[in-house]
Order: sequence, then C-alpha cells, then structure tokens
Amino acid sequence: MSAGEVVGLVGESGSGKTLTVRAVAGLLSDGLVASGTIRVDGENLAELPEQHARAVRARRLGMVFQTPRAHLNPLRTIGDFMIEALVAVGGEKPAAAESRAAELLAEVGIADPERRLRQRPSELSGGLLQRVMIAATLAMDPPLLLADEITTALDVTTQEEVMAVLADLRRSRGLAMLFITHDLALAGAVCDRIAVMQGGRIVETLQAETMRADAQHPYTQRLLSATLPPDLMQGEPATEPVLVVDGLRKTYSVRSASGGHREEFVAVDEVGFTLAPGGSLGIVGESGSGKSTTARIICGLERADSGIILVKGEDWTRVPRSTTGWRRRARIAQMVFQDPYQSLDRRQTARQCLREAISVHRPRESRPALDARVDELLEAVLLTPDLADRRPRSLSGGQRQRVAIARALAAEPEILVLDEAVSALDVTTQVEILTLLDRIRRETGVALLMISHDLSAVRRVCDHVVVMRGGRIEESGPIAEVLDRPRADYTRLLLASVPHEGWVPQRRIPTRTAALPTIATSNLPILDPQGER
Amino acid sequence: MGARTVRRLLSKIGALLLTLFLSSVVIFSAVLLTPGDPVVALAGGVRPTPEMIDAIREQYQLDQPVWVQYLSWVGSVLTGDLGTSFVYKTEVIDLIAPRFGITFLLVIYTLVLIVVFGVGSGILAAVRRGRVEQAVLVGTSLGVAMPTFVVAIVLIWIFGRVLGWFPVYGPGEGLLDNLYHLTLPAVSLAVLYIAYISRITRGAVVAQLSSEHVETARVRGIPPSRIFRRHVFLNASPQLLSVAGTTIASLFAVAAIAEHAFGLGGIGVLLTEAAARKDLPVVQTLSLMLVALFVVLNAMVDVVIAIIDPDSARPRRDA
Amino acid sequence: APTDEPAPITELTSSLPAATTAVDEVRWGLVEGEPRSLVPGADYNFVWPNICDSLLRVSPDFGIEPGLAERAEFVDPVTFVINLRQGVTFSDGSAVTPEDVVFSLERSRQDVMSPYFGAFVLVSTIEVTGENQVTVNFTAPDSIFREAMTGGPGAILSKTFSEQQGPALGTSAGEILCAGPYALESWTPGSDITLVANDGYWDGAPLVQKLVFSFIPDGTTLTNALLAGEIDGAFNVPPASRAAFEDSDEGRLIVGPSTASFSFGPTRTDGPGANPKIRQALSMAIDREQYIQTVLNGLGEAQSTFVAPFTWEGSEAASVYQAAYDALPEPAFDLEAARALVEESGEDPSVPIRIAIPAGSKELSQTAAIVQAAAQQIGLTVEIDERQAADFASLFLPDPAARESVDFLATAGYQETPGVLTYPQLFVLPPEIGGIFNWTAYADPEVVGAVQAARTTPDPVGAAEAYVAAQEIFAPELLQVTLAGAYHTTFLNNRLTGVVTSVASYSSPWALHLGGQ
Amino acid sequence: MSVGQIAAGRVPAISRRAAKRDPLLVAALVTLCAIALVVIAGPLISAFDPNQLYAGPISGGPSLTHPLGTDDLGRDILARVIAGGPASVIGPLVVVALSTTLGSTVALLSAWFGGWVDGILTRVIEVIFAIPGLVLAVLAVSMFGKGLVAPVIALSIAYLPVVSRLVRAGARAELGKPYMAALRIQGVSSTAILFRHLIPALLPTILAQGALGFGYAMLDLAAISFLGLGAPPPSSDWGVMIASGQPSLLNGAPEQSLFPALLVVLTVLSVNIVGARVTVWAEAKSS
Ligand SMILES: Nc1ncnc2c1ncn2[C@@H]1O[C@H](COP(=O)(O)OP(=O)(O)OP(=O)(O)O)[C@@H](O)[C@H]1O
Ligand SMILES: Nc1ncnc2c1ncn2[C@@H]1O[C@H](COP(=O)(O)OP(=O)(O)OP(=O)(O)O)[C@@H](O)[C@H]1O
Ligand SMILES: [Mg+2]
Ligand SMILES: [Mg+2]
Ligand code: NI
Repeated sequence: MSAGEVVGLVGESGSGKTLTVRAVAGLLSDGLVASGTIRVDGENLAELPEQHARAVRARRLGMVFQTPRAHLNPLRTIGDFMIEALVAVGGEKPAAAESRAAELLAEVGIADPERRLRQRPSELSGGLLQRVMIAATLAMDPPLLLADEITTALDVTTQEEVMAVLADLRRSRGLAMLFITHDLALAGAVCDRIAVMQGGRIVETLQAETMRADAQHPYTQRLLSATLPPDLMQGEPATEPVLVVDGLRKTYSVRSASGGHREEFVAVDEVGFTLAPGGSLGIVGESGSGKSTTARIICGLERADSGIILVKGEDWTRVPRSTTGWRRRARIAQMVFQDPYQSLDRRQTARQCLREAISVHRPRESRPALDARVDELLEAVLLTPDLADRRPRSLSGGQRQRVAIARALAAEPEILVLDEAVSALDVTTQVEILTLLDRIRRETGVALLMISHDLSAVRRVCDHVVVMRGGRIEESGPIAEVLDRPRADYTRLLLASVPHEGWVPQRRIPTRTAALPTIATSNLPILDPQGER
Repeated sequence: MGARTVRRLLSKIGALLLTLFLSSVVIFSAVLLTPGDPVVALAGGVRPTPEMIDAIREQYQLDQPVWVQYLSWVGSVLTGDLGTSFVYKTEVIDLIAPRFGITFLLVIYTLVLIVVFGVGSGILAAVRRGRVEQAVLVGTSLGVAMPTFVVAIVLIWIFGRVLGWFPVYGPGEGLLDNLYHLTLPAVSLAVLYIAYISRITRGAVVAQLSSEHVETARVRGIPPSRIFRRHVFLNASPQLLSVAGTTIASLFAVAAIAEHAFGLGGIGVLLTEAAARKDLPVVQTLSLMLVALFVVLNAMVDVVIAIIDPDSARPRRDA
Repeated sequence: APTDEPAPITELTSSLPAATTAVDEVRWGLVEGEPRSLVPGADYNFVWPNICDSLLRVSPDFGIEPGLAERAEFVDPVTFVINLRQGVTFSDGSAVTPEDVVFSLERSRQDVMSPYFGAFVLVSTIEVTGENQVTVNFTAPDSIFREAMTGGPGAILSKTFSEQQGPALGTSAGEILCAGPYALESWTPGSDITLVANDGYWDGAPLVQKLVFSFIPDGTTLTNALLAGEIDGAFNVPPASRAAFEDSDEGRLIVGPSTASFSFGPTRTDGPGANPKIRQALSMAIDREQYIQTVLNGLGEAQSTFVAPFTWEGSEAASVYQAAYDALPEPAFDLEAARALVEESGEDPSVPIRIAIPAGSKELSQTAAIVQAAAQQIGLTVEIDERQAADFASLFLPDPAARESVDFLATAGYQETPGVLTYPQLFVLPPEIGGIFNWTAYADPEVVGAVQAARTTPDPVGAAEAYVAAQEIFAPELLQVTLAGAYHTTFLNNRLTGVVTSVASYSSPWALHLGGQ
Repeated sequence: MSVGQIAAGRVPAISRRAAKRDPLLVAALVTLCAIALVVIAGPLISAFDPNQLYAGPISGGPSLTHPLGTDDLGRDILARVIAGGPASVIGPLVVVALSTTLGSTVALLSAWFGGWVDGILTRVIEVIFAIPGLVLAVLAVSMFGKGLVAPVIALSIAYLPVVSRLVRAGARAELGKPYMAALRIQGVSSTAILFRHLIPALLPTILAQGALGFGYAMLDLAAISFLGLGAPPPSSDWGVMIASGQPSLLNGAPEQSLFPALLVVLTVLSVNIVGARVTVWAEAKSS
C-alpha cells in the first residue's frame, strides 16, 4: 500500500480478513502463528524484536474495530483513553495532551469535545464511540489506518457520517487505510483498490472504479451479483387485508439519563398499516426507531398500550396469553429472528425442532406422519434431509436460518414476520434466503412483514414499505413510490446514505450528537411468560 | 462521584439495610423456632430457676406480642445492651469485648496473607502461562480441597513440634508477639482462601487480558506494565473486591476453627462454645454482629466499586 | 514407639522440692476450662486454693497441718475449738477476725445447696469465744468435721468484703478477698485469671510474682501449649499424650497419688442400671488392665471399690482401712460369668442401656466406648449419650426427672480432703440424710446404721471399724462400677519446681512453694 | 424425554470422550468410584467391626491385618473409615441435593415470573447470603442440639443463594434468547418450555455447581465435626476421626487422623476436578 491509498478487503465471513489485519497489528491470539513478512516503511515487523515492533506499530499504525464499545475500557473516561497514548507513547505532558485530545475529537466532528473527554464510554452512542476510536488512532499521526468492519454495527445514516469523517481525514492528512467490509458497494464507494479474499487467499485485486467490468474470478462475480439491484416485485392487487394495524402505541418506563427517577419512553407511536394476503410489507428505519417493537407486538410478545391489530377482522390484542391463546395466535403470525443460532435450541436437532413445532398444532399426529411433514418443510426451505439430524452448532448460518423459517412455517401461519432475518448473514447467503422467502410467499401465499436496515433487501422482496423514525411512521406506500419518489426528508436521507456507485459520504446532520440512552436491543429479555413486563 | 452514582449508592445501601433488617428477623425468630419453651431456649440448656425465668421474661419481654419482643430486642442491641448470658452468667458484651481484638487481628493477618499470596499467585498464573500457571493451578486445586483444621493440625505438627519455629498456643502479648503467635493460625485459615482467591484472580485477569479494550491498548503501544495496572488489574478489581467483602465476613466465622486448634480465645470459639452450650442469647448476638459486619463490608465494597466503576448498577458479588 | 505398652509407674510423687529462686510469671493451664466462680464450694477448680486459705491445711500426702488456725480440734466429742493464728491478715492487709471465721462457716452451714452443707449437719452453734477463738458446738460427735476443715468447708473469706460484693462475689464480674498466698488481680472472661503474690502471707510470700491461669479445655491444645513451652504447667494433663510428655525437653510429667477414679453408676430406681446383676455383669466384662493401658495410658491402677486407698493415707486408722480394702475381692474379668449374670438378671437385653458422658472428655468418651463394646460381648446394647457440660451438670440435680432418660452416667470422681466417709456416704445413705447421689434408693439398714455410727464415733479406729463393716456390705453392690484409680498428673516446665503434685492440689495452696529450680 | 434421561444419557458420553485426553479427570472419576464403592460395599468386605475394641494394638501402625493401622482404642482404622463413609459422604450429598433443588426451584420461579416474585425471592436469597454458612449451622445447632441433622439442614439453606444466583442468571439469559420467544410464538406450552428446553439448558450449570458444592459441604461438615458440633463419639465420621486422632498424632501415631484426612482431601479434590470439567463443558455448551 502506498501513502494515502485506501485499499478495501472484501470477502465472505471466515475468509480471513480479520486475521490478516490482526497479524499486521500484532494481535494474533495464542496458538496462532503468522509466517511471511509485514513491512512497514521498509522494516519487517515479523523479524523485529518484540519491543521494537511494538514501538513501530504504536507510531505507524492505527487500528479501529467493529465494536468500539468493547474496545474501550469501560471504567475509564474518554479523556483517559485519548491522553494515555499521548503521554505513555508520545511523551507529552498531561496538560498538553488534554488539549491535543480535544483538538482530535473536534477533528472527527465531535461537538463539545471538553465535555466528552470527561464522559465514560457508556454515556456515548456507537457512532460517537467509533469516532472517538478514530480520533484516538490519530494521536500518533500514523500514516496507515486499519479499519475492520468499522461501520457494520451502525445504521446507514450513522455509517455515512463515520465514512464522511474518514474521507475528510484522508483528504486533510493523506491517511492510508486498509478498509475491511462485507459490503462491496461501500468498498466500491470509498476505496481505491479492492482485494477480494476467499478461504484465506486473495483471489483477485481490482481497481474500485472498474471492478464490475474487470472482475474475473467467479467468486468476485458472485459477490457482485449478490449486490446487484434486484427486480422490482409486482404487488398483487389488494383484496381484503389479512392484517390491519392501527393506532399502535407502546411506551416503556426507563430510567432517565441522569439515573434516579423513571420516565416514559415512547417506543412506538400511532403506528398503522395494512398487509394484504400474500403481500409483503417492509419496515425500514434507523436503529431504535421501533421496528422490532412493532413486530413483537404483532406476534404477541409485547402488549400494546393502545391501538388495534385486526387479523381477518378479529382484534388480536384481546386474545389471552394462555397456552390456547398462544396456539391460536401461532396460526396467524410467526416470527424469524436475526440471530439464527440463538433462535434455535442448541440441544435440538433440526428434526426434533420441527417435530416439536408441528406437534403443538397436531398433537395426535403419528410418528410417520410427523416425519413426513418434517420432510415437507425441509424441502420447502431447500434443506437436504441429511442435515435434519444435525444440531445448530454443525449447521451454517444460512442453514440455521432455513431451519428457523421452516419452523415458522410449521404452524401454517398467515403472516411471517422477519426481524432483520438476513442481517447477520453474509451477502451471498442473504441473497439465497431472500430468494427463498420470495418463493415461499408465492407458493404458500403467506404474507411477509419484513424488518430491515437494508433498503436493497426490502426493495428485492417487498411490495409495500413503511419508513419509521423515533417510533413514528414517516412515510408509507408502495415500494416504488416511496423509494424512488420519496416525500419525507428522512426517507431521502436514508436513501442517500446507502452506498452505491459514485457515492460520496457527507456529514448531513452535524448537530446530531445522539446522547440517548443506548440500550442494546438485541440483549433485552424477550420472553415474558406472564405476558406483563 | 456524580449525583447518579450517589443516588444509586443510596438505594444500594437502602437495600443492604433491608437485608440487615430481614436477617435480624431471621436470627430473632431462632428463639421462636427452637422446639420447646422459649424461656428454656434462652436459658441455654440450663434448667432455669424461678428467678432466672423472671429475669428472662423481663429481659426479652416474653409476655408482649412477638413484634414488641423483636423491637425491644433490636432496640437494646442497637443501644449497646446485648443482654445477659444465663450460661456464662455475664453480660454478653463482657463476653464479646475482650475476645474481639484477637479475632480481628487474626482476620486482618489472614486477609493480608490472602491478598498477598492469593492475588499474587493468581496474577502470576494469568501472566506467566505455562509452567508457573500449571504449578499454581495444581497448588490451588489442592488448596481448595484442604480442610482448614487439617492444615492447622499439620502446621502444629511441623512448625510447632518438629521445627519449633512458631508458637502453637495462645495469642501472645503485645502486637509483635501477637503477630508471631497468630502466624500459624492465620496461615491455616488462609490456605483455602488463598487457593480460592487465586483462582478468581486468575480468571478475572485472564478475562481482562484477552479483552478487546486491552487489545486496543496494546495496539496503541501502551507499555505492558501500564496496561496491566490501568486496564487489566483495575478492571479485574471490582470482582476481586466483591469477593473480598464476603470473604472477610465469613473469615470472622471460620476463624473459630483456627481459634479452636490454636487455643485463641476469640469470638469464633465463643460462638461455637455458646452453640454447644445452647446459649441462644450469645449465639444470636454474635450472628447478628457477623451479619451486620457482612452488610457493612458489602456496603463499603459497593462504594469502592462504584468509585472505580460508576456503571456498576449491580455489582457482581458471587463467584 | 506408640505400639509399646506404656511403662508401669513405680513411684508416685506427692510434691516437688520447694523452689529457691523467684520467678516473675508462671502460666498455668486449666484443662477443666474457665471456673464459674472462685468462691470455695461454688465451683471446683485449682484457682481458689491459692487465694483462700483454710483453717487447716491438707499436706501433699493427705495429712493434716495447721493453717490459718494454729490449732483447731475437738476439746470434747461435741466441742470444736478454733484458735486463729496471731496477726494473720487478708491479702489487702486487713486482719482475719473470728467474725470472718463464723461468717465463712455459717455460709456453708446455712446454704442447703452448698456442697459443704453435709459437713455441718451435726453442728449446733458457731460462736466467737475469744479474741482469736471460735467454738463450734455439735449435736453429736462428728468424726469427719476436722478433716473437712482442711478444704473448702474451712476456707475463710473476708466478711465485710464478701457482703459488699453480694452475688458478684468471686465471679468474673466481681472480686474476692481471702488470706491465701496469692490474691486475685484480674479475670478476663474467656481468656485468663491473673493472681499476684500476697507478700503478707503468714507462711512466707510466694516466689512467683504473677500466676496466670489460662483456660484450655481442649486436651490437645493444652498438650501443644505445654510441649511448646507456651504454658508452664497444668494438672490433669491428658494421659493420651503421655509419650509426648515423657519425651519432652521442655518439661516433665509428674505422677502423683490421687483419690480420683473413673467409674460409672446407675441414675435411677428402675431400669437395667438399678439391677445389681447388670452392674456386676458389666463390671466383669471389662478388662481393667486393658482399660488402664488404653484410657489412662498406664497412669492409674486397678481399684477394688470407689474409695481410693489414698483417702486414708494420713489417717490414724489407716491399717484398719487398708486391711479391709485388701480383703475386698479384686474386680474380675470373666465374660462367661458376666453372660450368666445377664441371663439371671431378668432384664431384656434388647432394650438399650443409655450411658451419659460429658462432651469433650476424651477419657470418658473412651470409657463409654469400652463399656459399649464390653456390653456387646455379653449380649447387652449400650447407647452413648454425649452431653454438653450444662446438660450433663443438670443430671446431678435433686429432681429424678432429670435422669429419667439415662441408665448410667460415667464420671471421673475424686475427693479433695482426707476422710474416708465423705464420699461413700453420698451413695449409701438415704437422700434425706445426705445421700445426694443415692439415685437407686439403696437402703440397707445395716449399712445406714454402720455409716452413721462411723460418723459419730470420735475415736478414729472405732469409726474405721464401723465403716469397714458397712463397706463389706455395700462394696459388692457396685453402686459405682469403678474402672480404675487415676493418678494425679502434672506437667511442669523444667525451669520450675515446688508444686503439690498429689490430689491435695484441689484443696491446698499448691503454688505456695512454686518457683525456679 | 425427561430431565433424568438427559442427565443419564449425556454425561457418560461426555466423560467417555473426555477420558481419552484427560487423565486427571479419569483419575478423579476412578477415585470417586473407588470411594463410592468402599462406602457402599465396604461394610461387606471389611474384616473387622468398626467398633470392636482391641482388634489390634493400641495406636498400631499399618500391618497386614490392619492395612491402615489401629486407633487409640485398638479399633481397625480401615473398618472405621469405611463405617464413617456414609455419614461423611451422605451429609454433603444431602446438602447438595437440597440446596440445588431448592436453589434451582427458587431461581426458576424468580426468572420465570419476574416482577415482584423475582423481587421478593431475590431479597430472601440476599438475606440468606448475608448469614455465613458456619454461622447458620451454629445457630441451628444451638436451636436443635448437636448432631449432623441441624448442620446439614443449615448448610443446605446456606448454600442456596450461590446456586440460586447462578441458576437465575443462567435462566434469565436463556429466557432472553430468541428461541424462547420462538417457542412461545409457536404455542409450545409453558411446561414443555420449562422441562424440555429451559431446565435441560441449565442442567450442566446446575451439575457443575453441585459438584463444587459437594466439596465445600464436605469441608464445612468436617469442620463442624472438628469443632465438636457434629456427630457424637461412637460414630466414625471422618471429621470426628481426624479430630479425635490428634493426641495419637502428637505421640507419633498419625494414622488415625491421617487416613480420614487423606480421604476427605482426595474426595474433595476429585469432586472439584470433575466439577471443573463439568463447568468447562457447561460453558462450552452454552457459548
Ligand atoms: N483464534 C483462532 N483460532 C483458530 N481459528 C481461528 C481463530 N481466529 C479465527 N480463526 C479462523 O480463521 C478463519 C478466518 O477468520 P477471520 O476472523 O479472519 O474471518 P473474517 O473474514 O474476518 O470473517 P467475518 O467477516 O465473519 O469477520 C475463520 O475460519 C476462523 O474460524
Ligand atoms: N423492554 C424495553 N424497555 C425499555 N426500552 C425498550 C425496550 N425494548 C425496546 N426499547 C426501546 O424502544 C426503542 C425501540 O426499540 P426497537 O427494538 O423496536 O428498535 P428497532 O427499530 O428494532 O432498532 P434496531 O434496528 O436497532 O433493531 C429503542 O429505543 C429501545 O431502546
Ligand atoms: Mg472479521
Ligand atoms: Mg430491532
Ligand atoms: Ni422424556
């Protein structure tokens, strides 16, 4: 890599991207041995004595990770974090280091840097923390930044901001960057060169501008086709809707940011939409906008404060949360979750899992009949029967998600709710699953309610879309109308944030310093057997 | 400490006070749960004379409703009137006061040993993987399987009788002599805890060493010694502190074993002797004291942890 | 090696040569635990004899010597005159007056609960009859009163001080003032009692400035402390550690004569314990030699009845007692005969026999185990009921209900003053006239008559003859099944000497001549 | 399928696999089996009555007739160790059984119902946690008298918080996983969720904790016997044997204390090794 160059490293999960940068950064864990050479400014790090290599790395390399929160010491302030390297490595006086730290924070676009220096990581949002990490790596003014999926955990708008900061730095400092991502579109938009990895090897290196044309390797082509804009779905003319949601509202009582007293937090506010039988509706919006909450209310996992959910004319908010109530509800709506590993019982084989799901609704079914139905379901999700006797541990992510979908279909529901069902999978698998879902919808006539960050995924599968922000619906309508001729500013912002060819990241909302209490939504307890929280 | 931390601490301390209150109810109800007449229970296995019966009724207000009895019991304990032992025929306070010092010294001594050797060996095992770690792991496996009293007997045999390096009886006189006399008792008490704390320390330090924020510090070129102090040890310390809190409290009770073996007249021995003599008033008072100690120590530990880690809404306490 | 038989004891030492050099401090271990009180009679311990002098003193070999009284003797069969020594003072310097004597004796005489009450039952009046004289008048001649005056019953307390102290007198909460060689300085409950030398003591000030008693109820702990030199001396050291004591470079084990014996006896009027045949059977099933080797580690000897020969060692009629004792059959070990006795007894052997022992006594718990094993061999079952001190003590209350749940209790009994009658009369007389341990309601008119005659015969030989006549009848009844006489054991640091090492240390100022070698 | 079947069906499979590479675990398991065998079948094979006096010399050393020697009353130490086995092993077993079942039940109730049920149960557990185990045992002894029953019950209660906290945390984590929500949505009944999914998921954790608890209970009960609050004399509980052998130890005959002490240490050590392995296995299973 030469100075000021941005090189992208793309490839599917497990292809060795992270290991590569960790080897460069000297972070290989015990038991892993790197061979070969790593030259920084002509010095081979692999041959240098440990002490010396550490000094070279400290001054010549900066590294930013996917999960900034985990990479910051939770017990120390942002200031401690920023100043530490300046003092311990750079040999600056603490007072000087502090003002320098504030400057660096300002450089990455953090407002009120003095206050931030006194805060702890827990008080900052993910986007801010990622910027703090970037600012910290700048302390030693390194020529090279290693960035490992630094935006994967962020939503599109925040991703754009972080990328904008990096673009600025590149311009102002001539910073070179090794940029790792799953997202070819993003890589194409920000990198000069792109290296494609598969199974631990770089299979091909391409110039970013011309990658579509130049791609030779079949794997690269597969990656590229996976991100191609898909055909638009043709929505069937709406008959009587299978699902009518109206005036849905849900508030949580949370501790206020300053601790102490509790306050009401509106997660879902006056949400309403309809879903046609066999139709598909996408819900998009930034993180924390209330998408999951809406989905959970529809499936009965949460109780709405007010509003109605009509399924075939019956109000489902009134169905009791008894076992029989759950059984009735099960035939209406089923859900597929984001993390396919966590959403299966790790002790059950695929077959046991499906058998259980079926027998809930057909308690008197005989063994052979049950097994026949299991095979049917497996076939529907394109799983070979030999996988049926494996436990989740020995299935791939895509296969697990197929089992989860098959399980959801076991109840023969009217609606399938997909909460970020493909976000955790790598691109090629995503495409497979989305295609599968589309096929199932056509074949079985189940209606899809698909929640996603990913506008292209929504575009591929859905006929209607709802855009949410802060618990409210900003805009809704047929997919083509909303995504191609957005009316709401927020929809426009969302669309503009999605990396695409010729995309230049911009700082669009400089005032947003998001100090909301950031609750990791995926870690919240979900099952509440009593029904009330 | 921010207002938020203070508020969180206050509610924590409130919860601890509630714990204290509830456990005092549990301890108080020992009298009611003892089979037979509460007067006999309170007389402590002695057949009470009519004067004693009157005195007990008077002291414990046995004619009053239960809650009045409880309140007056707690009230008198709070005002320093710990009641009378009918077995020892003295004020409970006179039984406890002269014995407390030696137990306290023993616990402190033991604690120093535990911290130095337990935390020390735990860190060593975490930092020096390989042979040192193996040695520490084998040692601690043995250590957690060693009954304290067996260690005491072995120590008496080796150091007291065969080598004659350390005294094996009594607390001695004067602080230095006290410490000399308490060496073997403290070691015998400490062995099990050293092993226990060593394992916890090793676990906590290893977890921190492989944590991502330590990785970041390494990439940034922070010197290893500094990383260890400011990132690894600091972050491991809340867990160690909370274990230390419960350890000290239980040491006061377990001290009985060493006191028994080495003939130290401390409160541990008093507690077990009183139990053997069914002297409920003494046992109750001492139990309450130990529980209060536990609660206070934990409150202190929570404060320290809250200073280190203001986000510790729920300090991890158990191991 | 531990498997060797312990060497037989050939010589008993009743006292060590008096010390010659002064010692600042001596630490003494009390394996009996913390005393409940230092008032003579309120508790038995080794502390009070050094604080409170008696009118007469029992010598180490159980003879009688003058004490606070220059002379105290019967001037006629029913008049006992006490002549106080000139100028004796309490440890605070105040004079010992005849009023103090009257006060002290009346304390025991008027308190039915006092263990000394029995000594005063024949007394009619106690009066001051001169500047230094007190006269005790009797309703009948009393052959054991003078001997009683050597121990606790004759101990003298300061009247004014005692009255001031009230119920706190002599407890850890109060103080005590007497005329012994040492005075109480401090008492830390749970830890120790410190005595200081009484420089004004009439028989010369002790050489030890400070005598500190530590409470070490655990035999092993005491042994460790003695062997490590942490504690300078102790009585009743555990016989189990004999080998360790004898090998010690730190101190020496001194074996002295004693009246103490290990025995077990019946507790109620019915049940197997009350059946003499069962008692005889159990007695015959126990091998005494083996018992002495295991429990006492050889530090004792077989004993034919529950009164030990040392009791009459200093008596004028010693030869009469000895001849009668020698005539008693020695306890036999005969399992066959024992089984036959069980058959004859008519008791149901499947009903378990409960034997109570106090917790924490290794010797008694071994004793119980031995009785249990012996019983098993002759077809009886024995259950062991180990009781805490307080529980065990309650077995001795007058109310028979306290003993209902047990058949036997095992004890180590001793007699701290000379006088043959003192101990057996507790067992053979009806409870109304002093048989406080006569729990089987043993009532042989001949025995009662003879024992009472022995008490009221002023002539020692006459009294002895009356007693041995009774003994001949009650000894075979085994009102106590005596297992062995135990020697008085003392462990003393090598730098020290001068203590009384016989059972007289229970009632005489045994530390008076204590000091450096 | 029931909990028992899972426990019986899987643990041996795991240990078989582990045995290949883990000699320490094998040694521990063999030791435990040997001890269990001795405790169960010992009375049949032992040549002497544990209470038979003078079966050999007083405080005799090991010999052919008395492999572990004889004690201060000439009793065969081997026979006594064997006879004391049940009391020494069953005590801790009862403690573990009671504290794990009670603790797990409380924890499951707490995690399942949440809300005020959780609040109250957590408070109760907190209170028990505040009273050290030994203190609770001592309190029980002073109420109900000496013997093994009071301390065993007291320790069962004292160990409850550790189990309960662990299981509650595990249960909450498990209940928070999406598959639980999925089961709910499918209409799987509460009992099925509880017994077919939740409890089996927690079983490794519970077993691991049980193994560790056994070790602690054994040490604690032995200590209580040593302090003179446990089983009364004729019993040959290992703790009592160790304590009563002290005088002989001082006289140079350590057998009486040594062998039961070795047994205690070996048992606890083995159980701890097994427990540690189960913990590792449990963690591997749940990650
Ligand atoms: N410490 C380790 N020990 C053994 N194997 C490892 C270790 N770390 C990573 N691997 C393996 O090395 C391979 C490459 O992993 P790496 O983390 O570099 O993938 P990646 O391309 O970054 O994937 P992702 O997109 O999911 O982050 C994977 O198969 C992974 O399982
Ligand atoms: N149980 C709860 N208690 C308190 N607040 C909650 C709870 N569940 C969700 N929230 C809050 O409600 C808001 C909406 O959450 P929701 O999970 O619906 O967002 P989302 O749109 O799915 O976000 P993401 O894209 O990150 O999954 C968030 O701010 C979240 O912090
Ligand atoms: Mg990666
Ligand atoms: Mg969500
Ligand atoms: Ni089953």
